Amino acid sequence: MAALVSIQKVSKNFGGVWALRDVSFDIEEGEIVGLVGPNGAGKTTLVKICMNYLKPSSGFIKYRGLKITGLSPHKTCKLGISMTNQIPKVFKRMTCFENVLVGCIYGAGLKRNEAEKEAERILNMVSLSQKKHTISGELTIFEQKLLDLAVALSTNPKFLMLDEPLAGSTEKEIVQLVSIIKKLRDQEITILWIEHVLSEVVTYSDKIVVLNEGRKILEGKPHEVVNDKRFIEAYVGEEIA
Amino acid sequence: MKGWSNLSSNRTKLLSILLTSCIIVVIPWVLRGYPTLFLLQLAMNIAFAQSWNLCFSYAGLLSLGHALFVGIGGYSAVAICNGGIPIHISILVGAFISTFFAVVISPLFMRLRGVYFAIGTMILCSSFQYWFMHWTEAGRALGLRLRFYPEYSLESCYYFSWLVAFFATTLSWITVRSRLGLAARAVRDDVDRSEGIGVPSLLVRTVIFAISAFMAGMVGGVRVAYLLVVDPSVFSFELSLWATLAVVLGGAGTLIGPILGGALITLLQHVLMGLPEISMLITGIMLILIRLFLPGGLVSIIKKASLLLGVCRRWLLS
Amino acid sequence: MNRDALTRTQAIIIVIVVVIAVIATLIYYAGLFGAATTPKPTPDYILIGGTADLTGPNAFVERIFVYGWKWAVDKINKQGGIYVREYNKKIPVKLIYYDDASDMSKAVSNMETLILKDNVLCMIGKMGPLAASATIPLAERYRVPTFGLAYYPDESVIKSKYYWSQPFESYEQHSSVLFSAINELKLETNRKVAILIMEDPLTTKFFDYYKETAKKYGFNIVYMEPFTILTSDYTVMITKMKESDAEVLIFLGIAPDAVTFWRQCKILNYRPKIALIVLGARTYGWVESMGKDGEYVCTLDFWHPTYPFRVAKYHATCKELAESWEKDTGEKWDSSLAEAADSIFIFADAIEMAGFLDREKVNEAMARVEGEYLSGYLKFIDRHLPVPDVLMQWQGGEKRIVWAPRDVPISIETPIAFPLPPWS
Amino acid sequence: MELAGDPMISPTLFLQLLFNGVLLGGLYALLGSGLSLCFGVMKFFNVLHGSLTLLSCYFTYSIFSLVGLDPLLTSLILIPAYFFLGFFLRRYLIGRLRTFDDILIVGFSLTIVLKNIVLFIWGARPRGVYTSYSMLAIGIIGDIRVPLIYLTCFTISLIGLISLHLILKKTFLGMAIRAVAQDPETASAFGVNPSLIKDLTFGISLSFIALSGTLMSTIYNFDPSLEVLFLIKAISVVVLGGLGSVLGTLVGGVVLGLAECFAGIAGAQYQAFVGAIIFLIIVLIKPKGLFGVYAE
Repeated sequence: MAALVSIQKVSKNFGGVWALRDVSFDIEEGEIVGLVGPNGAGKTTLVKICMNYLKPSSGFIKYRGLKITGLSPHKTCKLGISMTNQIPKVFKRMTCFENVLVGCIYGAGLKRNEAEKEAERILNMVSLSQKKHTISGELTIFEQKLLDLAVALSTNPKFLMLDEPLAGSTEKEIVQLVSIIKKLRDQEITILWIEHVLSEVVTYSDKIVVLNEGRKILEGKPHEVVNDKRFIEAYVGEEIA
Repeated sequence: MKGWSNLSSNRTKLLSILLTSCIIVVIPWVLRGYPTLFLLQLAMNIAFAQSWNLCFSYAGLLSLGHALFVGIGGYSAVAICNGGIPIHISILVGAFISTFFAVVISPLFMRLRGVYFAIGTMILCSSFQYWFMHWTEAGRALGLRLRFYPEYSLESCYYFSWLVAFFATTLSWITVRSRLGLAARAVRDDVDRSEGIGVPSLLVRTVIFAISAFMAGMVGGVRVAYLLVVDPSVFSFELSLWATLAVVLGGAGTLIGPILGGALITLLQHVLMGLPEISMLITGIMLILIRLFLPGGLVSIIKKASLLLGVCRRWLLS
Repeated sequence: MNRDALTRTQAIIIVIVVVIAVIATLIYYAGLFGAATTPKPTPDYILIGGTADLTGPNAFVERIFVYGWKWAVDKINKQGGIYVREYNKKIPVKLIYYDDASDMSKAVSNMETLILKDNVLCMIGKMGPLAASATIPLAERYRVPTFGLAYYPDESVIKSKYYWSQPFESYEQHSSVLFSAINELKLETNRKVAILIMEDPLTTKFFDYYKETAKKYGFNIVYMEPFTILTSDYTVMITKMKESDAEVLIFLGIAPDAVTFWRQCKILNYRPKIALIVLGARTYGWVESMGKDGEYVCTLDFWHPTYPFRVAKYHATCKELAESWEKDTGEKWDSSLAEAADSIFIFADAIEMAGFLDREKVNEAMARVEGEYLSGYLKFIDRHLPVPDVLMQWQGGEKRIVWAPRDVPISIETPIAFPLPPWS
Repeated sequence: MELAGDPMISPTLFLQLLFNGVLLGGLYALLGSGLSLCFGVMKFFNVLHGSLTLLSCYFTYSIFSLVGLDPLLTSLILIPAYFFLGFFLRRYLIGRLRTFDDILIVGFSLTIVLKNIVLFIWGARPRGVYTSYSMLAIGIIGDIRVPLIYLTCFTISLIGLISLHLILKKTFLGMAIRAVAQDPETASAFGVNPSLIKDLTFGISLSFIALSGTLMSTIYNFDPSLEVLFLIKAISVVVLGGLGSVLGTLVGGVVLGLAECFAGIAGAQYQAFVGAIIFLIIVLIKPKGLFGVYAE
């Protein structure tokens, strides 16, 4: 069976600087794929290209065998693709419930009353039901992060991209987030997990892809990757710099 | 809206709406003359403010050229009515023409964000003013005059404009509560994110813009029915500005806000009439003061009043 | 239902309170306005309502208007007011005016407020340039005699029943003054005329009138263009005028445009033999903005403080009006003063002739008004009061009459300076 | 009109228009530069721009008619005065406004107040500043004549724009301004106080308004209703040239000036219209391309 998502020779040029260069890899259905790499490696750019926020300079992305590059983001979303953001992006002047409701209605295409039930369920899952009627701009950063995840989930995704979900969280918060991600895996959502911090990704992912300076330098099982020389160079090199 | 929800249940809400409608219907019979005139202008201001509010508060479209749709609605209504069509239908058709126009310009203008949209609409509106000044068929600077309108009276205009004000408020209410309104607010808060969760943002904004243009077009029609003439000054920046001031002073993002704001603006205009040389100066100062000392708009007073009412109620019940 | 919901009893209480409040308000207002609409046995004042642009683009002219009104009202009240036969005594006049900022909808709103709230006897106002379209229906509907402003002849004014035009020029006379002055004074020109006219509701008709009068007086229009108010560059127009060798120049535009235009004429070294700048050079702002370069430019006007006319009944003279204005404001006289003061005097005469404070009767009496006023001997023709323009020229920083039609009984002391000397 | 003469233009006229357009353009660029700076750095759409320009015209007029001081020297007084006005206005009023609504409502209300203050103090009569050199012209190449005042204004505008450019590129203040324009948070990490920089920027922006108002007053007659026109012209310049650079503003101004002058060929009534048309075309074709920030 073909891969769920197939990234094929994607390059992106920002005014002369190559953010991505010929990146290709596949993501199988049900997998958690970790995408790691130092700062400025082009991870977020890749996610934005997958979501069609950005147009790749060359190359394309296939989803379930269909080329999706060039669609508008809302159509991409309807196919079952969704993402969270590194800096949480929520609808700041709406309540948490409304935030999720939009996705349920427009992303998942549910009727109003079904959507309301679904929204309750999702908020429950990220344990935000207490804050249901709070204006989301008034939440703490961590709560906004959870809400961002909830909004991403509200569209009933089959393929979810998490952009550095753990960055800047306390240990307790990390535990909570990881438990949610585990739940998602149980729901058979395919996940592309982008992270700068390694330990959790290595523990939970089925495969790891390493980007450095816009190029894919490694792909493989987590433990093989971590022990690879090139990988260490990429990370250590960064620390020295 | 929020301010109302704890003030009253649905039943009292319905009752108060019914009561208001009754009063509005009765007023021209009881109070002839000036109060009718005052309330007529109030209704027009409310309707236009509602139109602007829908655009700004619920879709984040800051239009500083909203008079454009008033103008197009007005000119179309006159042109159609002069062709022998009854005024009511002309107003409706005029409103549809301005809706159509809004839809046509949307794909181009929706690409502009924030202040750029504001500047774009402002300049578009003033170019329309120039254009109509030099358009011979549109009567150039003299504008068009409603030639055939035998059933004209202050009262008929009064009912017309209240009808439009009610219509605009109801339409806003329905829109805001619908899934379209939900999506529009999401687009307002974050265009990219809303796209990412499946909201067709261009479509949503276009539809909201079109609905708003429809209301503004109706206002244009009613304005013509009242003034009997439309001229290029209908596109003036001041007209758009008054809607902005009314909404923001009343309380943007609520349905009751534009009503209060429209009332305030009309009241200010009429109260200060007696000081013609400095009325605008005082108006300006008043607007700044209201803004500084009542940042939430007039709606915040209602909210406070409703809190007080809640306290009283609890005290009564205990 | 949530716990905040009102009970039925509370709802009923609220409704009852609201109803009582509304009824109380209704009764209060009904009493107030009911009283206002029934005529009082002996009114303290005769109310005249006005609307003028005090803050908008025409504020400059219309503020002068308001001064003229007030001055005339003062003059009348100094004599105890207007004699009204109905009460067999003199009743003073009170003027109520509102600001319309040259906005048509505001002007209409003001007038309707004046009628409905202040219950004025008659109305006055320049009504912006839209007199014909928006305010006439209003005057007709409420049957209020209204004094507006329109060039003679204006079809819609002629057709109306309650709308009257204030003392103002007629299109034909206005557009023929320069031509007949050139002919009568036997000034040597090549009879080629260049005309620039601003786009404005009141002035668009001049295109046709100038074409007609030029033909009638034997002139050849070689260049004629409309322009928009606040144009910043006239190079193309001036060059074309120069190229077409026009020795007679007519420029019809407001002050900012006229100043820009005339400065650019100098810069481009275009010097016609005679230049008529109609609106822009009418006021004393012209010399302030132009200095010596504004000298010898001609302009049209229908009034001058040296006019010998007076309103004997109220002891009002032209000189006094101009002096009073100059004393109060520190600015130079303007013909709008006479226009405005005359309107009030004419109303006063109409009210006195009617003998009743009744709109219909005053309106009927208006048609019979005739006599000597500050701008001359006035009589309604087709509901207009056309006043003849005279040709004035800027000489030594003053506006002097250099030519007047034969039927205007004034003496001309200054000869016209012709041709324009070359640019200094 | 059928009497408008032949539509062809002679080479002399063409060159004359070219000169006038470019010279006028310099002045427009100066008018736009204040708005561009304000907009680019503070993301603040200064709706007071027109009113403040008008106010500067009136100050020049008053100083000229009361003291007889040359308008060009008056600018030396007005520039620092406006700088402090801007600094304190931003510090104590505009800087305190948090939301967009606030800025909008207070801004527009202030324009109403300012306009009426002008009306109150100076009345509604159109005013003009007439100096001995107001109407001199220099003849160059045949019939082409360049007004001295245009030339002076253009030169001063150019000096103003160049000094703005130098301030932005060469001084520490300029670097700080550009840093704040790009990213206020990062700038504050480097010890720059973004609020102070914004106050200063607003002050600079206002001093350019003062200068352009002074120059405008020597060329045009003005009355209190002109504020909207000034605002619209400034906006047109900014949008035409983009917010990217001082050079962009100059280009925008010149394009507007040329367009206005050459529109006279089609007919005088199109002149006021042409700026708006060009604006709309550019906005519609390239909505993002022309809007940069004070980057690089």
